[in-house]
Amino acid sequence: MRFGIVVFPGSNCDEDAYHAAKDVFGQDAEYIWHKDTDLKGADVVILPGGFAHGDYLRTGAMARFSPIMGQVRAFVERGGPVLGICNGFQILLESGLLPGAMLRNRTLKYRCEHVHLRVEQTDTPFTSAAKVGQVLRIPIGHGEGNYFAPSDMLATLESNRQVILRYTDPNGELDPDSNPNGSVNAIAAICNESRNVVGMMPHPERACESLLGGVDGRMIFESVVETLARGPERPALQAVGRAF
Amino acid sequence: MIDPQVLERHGLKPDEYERIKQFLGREPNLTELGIFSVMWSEHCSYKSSRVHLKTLPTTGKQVLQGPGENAGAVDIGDGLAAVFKIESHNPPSFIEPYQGAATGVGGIIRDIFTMGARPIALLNSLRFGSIDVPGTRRLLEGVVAGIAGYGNSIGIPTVGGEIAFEPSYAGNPLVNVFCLGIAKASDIIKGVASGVGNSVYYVGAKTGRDGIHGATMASAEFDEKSAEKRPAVQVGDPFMEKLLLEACLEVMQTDALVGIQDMGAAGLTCSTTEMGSRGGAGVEIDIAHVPQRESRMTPYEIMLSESQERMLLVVKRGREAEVERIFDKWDLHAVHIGEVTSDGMLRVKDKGTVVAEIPNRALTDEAPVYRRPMTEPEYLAEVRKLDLDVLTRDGLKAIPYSGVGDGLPPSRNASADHRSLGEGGQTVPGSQNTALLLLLGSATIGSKKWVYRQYDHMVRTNTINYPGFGAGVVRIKGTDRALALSVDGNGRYCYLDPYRGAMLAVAEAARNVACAGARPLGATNCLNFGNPERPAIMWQFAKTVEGIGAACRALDVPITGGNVSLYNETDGKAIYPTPVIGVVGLLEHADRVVSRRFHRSGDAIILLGEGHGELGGSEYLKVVHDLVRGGPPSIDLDAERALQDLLVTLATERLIHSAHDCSDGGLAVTLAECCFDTEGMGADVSIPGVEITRDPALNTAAALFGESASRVLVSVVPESATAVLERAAAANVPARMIGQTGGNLLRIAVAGQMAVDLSIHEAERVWNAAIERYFAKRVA
Amino acid sequence: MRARVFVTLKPSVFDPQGRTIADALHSLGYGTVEDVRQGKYFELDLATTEAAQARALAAEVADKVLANPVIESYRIEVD
Amino acid sequence: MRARVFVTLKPSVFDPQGRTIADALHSLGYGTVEDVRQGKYFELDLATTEAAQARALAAEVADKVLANPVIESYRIEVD
Ligand SMILES: Nc1ncnc2c1ncn2[C@@H]1O[C@H](COP(=O)(O)OP(=O)(O)O)[C@@H](O)[C@H]1O
Ligand SMILES: [Mg+2]
Repeated sequence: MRFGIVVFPGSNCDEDAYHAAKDVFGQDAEYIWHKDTDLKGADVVILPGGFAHGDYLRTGAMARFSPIMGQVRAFVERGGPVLGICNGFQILLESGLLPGAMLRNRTLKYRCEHVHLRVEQTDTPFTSAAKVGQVLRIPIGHGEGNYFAPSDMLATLESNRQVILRYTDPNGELDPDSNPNGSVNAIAAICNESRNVVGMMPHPERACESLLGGVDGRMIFESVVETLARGPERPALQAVGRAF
Repeated sequence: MIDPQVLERHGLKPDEYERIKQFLGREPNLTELGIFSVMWSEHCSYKSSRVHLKTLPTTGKQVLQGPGENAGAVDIGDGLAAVFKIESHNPPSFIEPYQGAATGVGGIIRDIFTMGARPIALLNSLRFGSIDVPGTRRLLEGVVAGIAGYGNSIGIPTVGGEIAFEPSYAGNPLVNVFCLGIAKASDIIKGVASGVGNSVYYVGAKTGRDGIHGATMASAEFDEKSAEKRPAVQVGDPFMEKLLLEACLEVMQTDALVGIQDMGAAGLTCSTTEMGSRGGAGVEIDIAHVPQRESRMTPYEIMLSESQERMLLVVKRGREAEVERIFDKWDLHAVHIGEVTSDGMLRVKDKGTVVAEIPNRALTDEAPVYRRPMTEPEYLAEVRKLDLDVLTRDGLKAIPYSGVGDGLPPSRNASADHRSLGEGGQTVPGSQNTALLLLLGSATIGSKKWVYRQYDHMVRTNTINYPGFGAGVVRIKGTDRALALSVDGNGRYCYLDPYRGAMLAVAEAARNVACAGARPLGATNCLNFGNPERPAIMWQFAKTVEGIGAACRALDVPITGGNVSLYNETDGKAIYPTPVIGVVGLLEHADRVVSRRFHRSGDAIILLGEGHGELGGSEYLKVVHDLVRGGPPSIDLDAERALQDLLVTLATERLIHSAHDCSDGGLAVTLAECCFDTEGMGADVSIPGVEITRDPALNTAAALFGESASRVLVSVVPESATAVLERAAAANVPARMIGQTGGNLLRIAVAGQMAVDLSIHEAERVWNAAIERYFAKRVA
Repeated sequence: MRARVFVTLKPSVFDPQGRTIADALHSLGYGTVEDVRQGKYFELDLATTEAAQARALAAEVADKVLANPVIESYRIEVD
Repeated sequence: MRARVFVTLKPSVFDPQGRTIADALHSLGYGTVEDVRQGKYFELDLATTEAAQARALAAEVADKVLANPVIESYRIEVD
C-alpha cells in the first residue's frame, strides 16, 4: 500500500514520515509536493510536521491554500484515511477538515519531550490496532499545541467520540501536570465526524524504532496498514471509549 | 574626504590606511574603504590570531577538509563525510538575544550546507553572568528561545550543548553554535569562483541596510557609547533559510555548480572576494542587479549589508536555466549579478559604472597579520595561590543551609559574604550532603532540561542520545554507524591557567564522545577572548592555542576549522578566556551507544582513572566557598588517550551499561548524575580518601568534589566486572570497583567513613530545579 | 491607502500571552494594570485610493487569512 | 480605562513574517495588497480613570515589557 506524504515549503518531518512508512514498515511511499495536483495514487495521506510557510501568521494558516489541499479534501470526501501530525494537525484545523484551533502552549515555550497518551477511541484507521485505555509514550515537539474548541463544539466532539488521544500520566490518569500545553480536556488527537481524518500533536514517526527510545508510535502506522489491508469495508465500531 | 575620523569609524589604523593606498596606487573611495575595513577587520582577517592558529594540528588520514573552507570535514566511512564547524554570535546576542542567537544558528547552518552537506545536528555552548543577577535571565530566555526558534523551525535537531554561569560574562554573554552535516565524501563542494565567464548568482533574501558593519562591530569592544553605535539588528528568517537549504542541496545534485558561499559577515564583499581568491580568479558584479529591500541603497551599503539568508553561487556558463528552474520550484529567484573574470580583481559596478576595484589578494591573503605583544597577566600570581587552611577556618562549616523542606533547592546568594553567614560557628551536620546539594542546585551543574526541552532534539529521527544524557548521538541512516558530538570548555580553568585549561577542554570534549562509545575523529574550536591589543589577553590567547594544539596532537583529533571572537570586553573588563571545543566521534555500531545513566540495579560501579583531590579552580570552591583560585587539575595526555581508547573498546564489546565522565563537581556530582532519570535508582559506593590538608572534612570534600581529569564512572553487570578490570589493566588505565547500583539512596563513604547519604529523589529534585526555578513563576 | 487590522482572541478564549504579561507586570509592581490581552496587528499597504474599497479588501483578507474565526475576531481601520 | 498599545518593528528592521504574508496574499490573487507589516497589539485594562495617567502608565509598561526598544517602536491610544 502507498503512503503519500505531502511536502509543504517548511515541512520538516516529511522525511521522517517517509522513513517510517518505507524503511520501518516496508510500505510504498511517495512525496507529494504542495503544488502537485494529484495524490500519486496514495492509499493514505500524511500531512507531516514542520513549519509550513514558516508558520508565520498562524500555524497552518497559509498551507491550507496550497493547491494540493483541494485533492486532499476530495480524498477525505471519498473516505480516504488522512493523518495530520503536529503541523499537519494544525493545517487540518485551519482547513476546516477538523474542528477547533490551536493556541500557543500555556507556558509560551516550545516543548520537546516524551509524553503519555491514553487511547480513547479505536474505531479510526489510525488507532484500530490499539485497545481503549492503552497508554502510549510518544514524543511531542511543538510551540502551539494548546488545542481549543468553543464549548459547544467541544461538547459535540466529546459526544461524537471524536477525541482519540488524551495527555495523561504514565498510568493513564488525567493530571494537569501531564498536560504539556494546556489543551482543553487534555486533547492530544481528534478525528472528524466520519472518522477517516485524524490529527495528532505527538509524533508517532519518532517512536517507531527502539534505537530512538521507544516504539509506541508503531501502533498508528500498524493500524492504518491493517485497516487498508482489510479492504474497503469499515472496521466494526468498537466499544465506546471512556467518557471524559 | 577620508579623514582620521572616517578611518576611526571604519576601525582602520593610519598604517593600515597607508597599505591600502599602496595596494591601490591611489586613494580609495568610500565604498572601497568600507570593503577594506570589513575584510581587514579582526572578524574576517584573523589578523591577531592567524600566526597562532597556524600552529594547530590540522591533518590526519581522516581529514577530508581542514581549515580555510566554510567548514571542515572528516571521513566517517561508507563514502560519507561529517562536515562540521562552530561559530560565535556573541555581540549580536547581547544586543538582541533572540535575534542574535537565531541568526547565529542560521549562519552556521549555511556554512554547513554550502559544503554540499545536509545539516543533521546542532549544538550550542552558552555563557552568561550569574543566574541570580536580573539581566541574566532575560538574556538566557532570549538566547534559548532564539536558538529554538531558528533550529526547530528549520528542522535540525539540537542534540546537546553546555551552559555555564560566571560573573565575568555578565556584560558579554557567549553564544557559540555548532552544526554537523553529512555529505558524500566525493561531493564536497567548495566556496570557489573559477572558470572565466561563469555566471555569478545571488539567491535568497533581499538586501537591506541591516547589520552594516556587523563585522567591524564584532571586532570592537563595547563601551558606554555602544548603545548609540548599535547598527540595525538583523532579523532571522528561518523559513527563507529552509527554502535555501533545500534548493541549494537540490542544485548541488546537478553538476552545474562551480562553487557556493553564504553571505555571512561582510556579506557580498566577503563572499565575492573569498570565492575569487580561493579560485585564483576575479569576480565582477553589478550591484544594480542585487535584489534590494530598501530604496536608494548606495553601493557602500549594498556591499557591506549583512542581511541574512543570502547565498552567492558560481554557475557553469550555459547551465543557468537549470539552476534557475530549481530555485523557482522553491519560490526563490536566483539573480544573475555578474561573472568570473581572469584578472583577480573584485570589480563592483553600479549600472555599468565601476564603483570599486580592488585586487582580491589585497583583501584576503595580503590582509594585515599581526604578531601582537604578549605578557603574562599580573593577576595570575595571586589567583594561583590557594591556601586551604583558610578554608578550614571559616569555609566548610559556614554553609547556610537548612534542608530543602521549603520546596526550594539551596542557593547561595552570590553577593552575600559567606563568612558573615557562617557566624553561627558550629559545624552543620551532614555538611558534605549539603555541599553536594549546593553543587547539584547550582545553575552551572544543575539539569539543563529547561533549556533543551525548548529545542526540538528529535526531528529527523536520528537522535539516539538525547541532550542531558552525555554527548549527543545521531545515527547515520542507511549505515550501521552513528556520530557522537560534544562541545566543552571551562573558562574558569583557562583564567587560572590557559594552557592547561585548553588541554582540559579538548580532553573533556573528546572524553564525552568516547563515553558514548565513539572514537573521536576531529575537532573544531571557538576562541572567545578579550581585546588582543592588550598583551595580557594576547598571552592568554597564545597559551590557549598552544594547549589546544598539544591536546589535539596527543589525542589525535585534528582541528578542521573554527572561529575566533575577540574584543569580548565591557568597560575594559574581559571575559574569562574561553575556548570552546567541539569534537565529533564515530560509533561503528549505533546500537552500542552508551549514555550516562545507570541501567540496572545491582550493577557494579567501576571508576576508571584516579582522583588526587585537586580542588584548584573547582566548582566546589566557587559554589561552596565563593573562591576562584588555584591551578586547574593536572592532565596527563597519554593517560587520557589510553582511557578514551579503553572506553571505545568497552562499548564496542558491549561490556558496560553506562559511562559518565567526572568533570564539574567531581566524582560525587558525577555519581549523582548517573542516578538521575532512572526513576530513583541509587548507588552505594566507597572511595579512597585523599590527604591535601590537615583538616579531615576538607580532605573528604576533596575526594568527593575534586575535579581530577581523566576519570570516568562506568556501570557493568557484576559478571563482566572482571573483564572490564582486565581490559583496563591491559590498557594501563587505573580502575577500581567502588560499589554497586541499587536502592534509592546515594551513599558515598570516603576512606571508610560515610560522607554522603542522600535520597536520590531529593537530590534529583534539587538538580532539576536549578535553572527551572528562576522561571517557574512565569508559567501561566 | 493603508489599512490597519487588529486581530484579537475572542473574550471566551484564554490568552496565555496576555496572562503571562499581566503576571509579569504584577510582579514588577504594576498592580494597576488589571488585565492584558495580546493580539496581532497588521498594516496593509493597498493599491487603492478609495477608503470603502480599502476597507472591503482588508475585511476580505482578514476573513480569509489574517484571522481564524474559531478563536479570533478582528477590527479594521483605514486612513 | 483601557489603553491600546501597538508595537511594530522599526521601519529599518526586516519583517520576514510580513513579507511572507504579503507573498502568500499575492499568490492568492491579492495583488493590490502591496505590502504587509506585522506587529503586536495589546489591550491593557488600567485601574485609573485619568487619561493622562493611563497614557503615562501604558508608555512605561511598553518601554519596560511590551516592546523591545532595539528593534521595535510603539504607539499608544487611550479611551
Ligand atoms: N545549551 C544546551 N543545549 C542542549 N543541551 C545542553 C545544553 N547545556 C547542557 N546540555 C546537555 O546537558 C548535559 C550536561 O551538560 P554538561 O554538564 O556540559 O555535561 P558534561 O559534564 O558531560 O560535559 C549534556 O548532555 C548536554 O548536552
Ligand atoms: Mg561539559
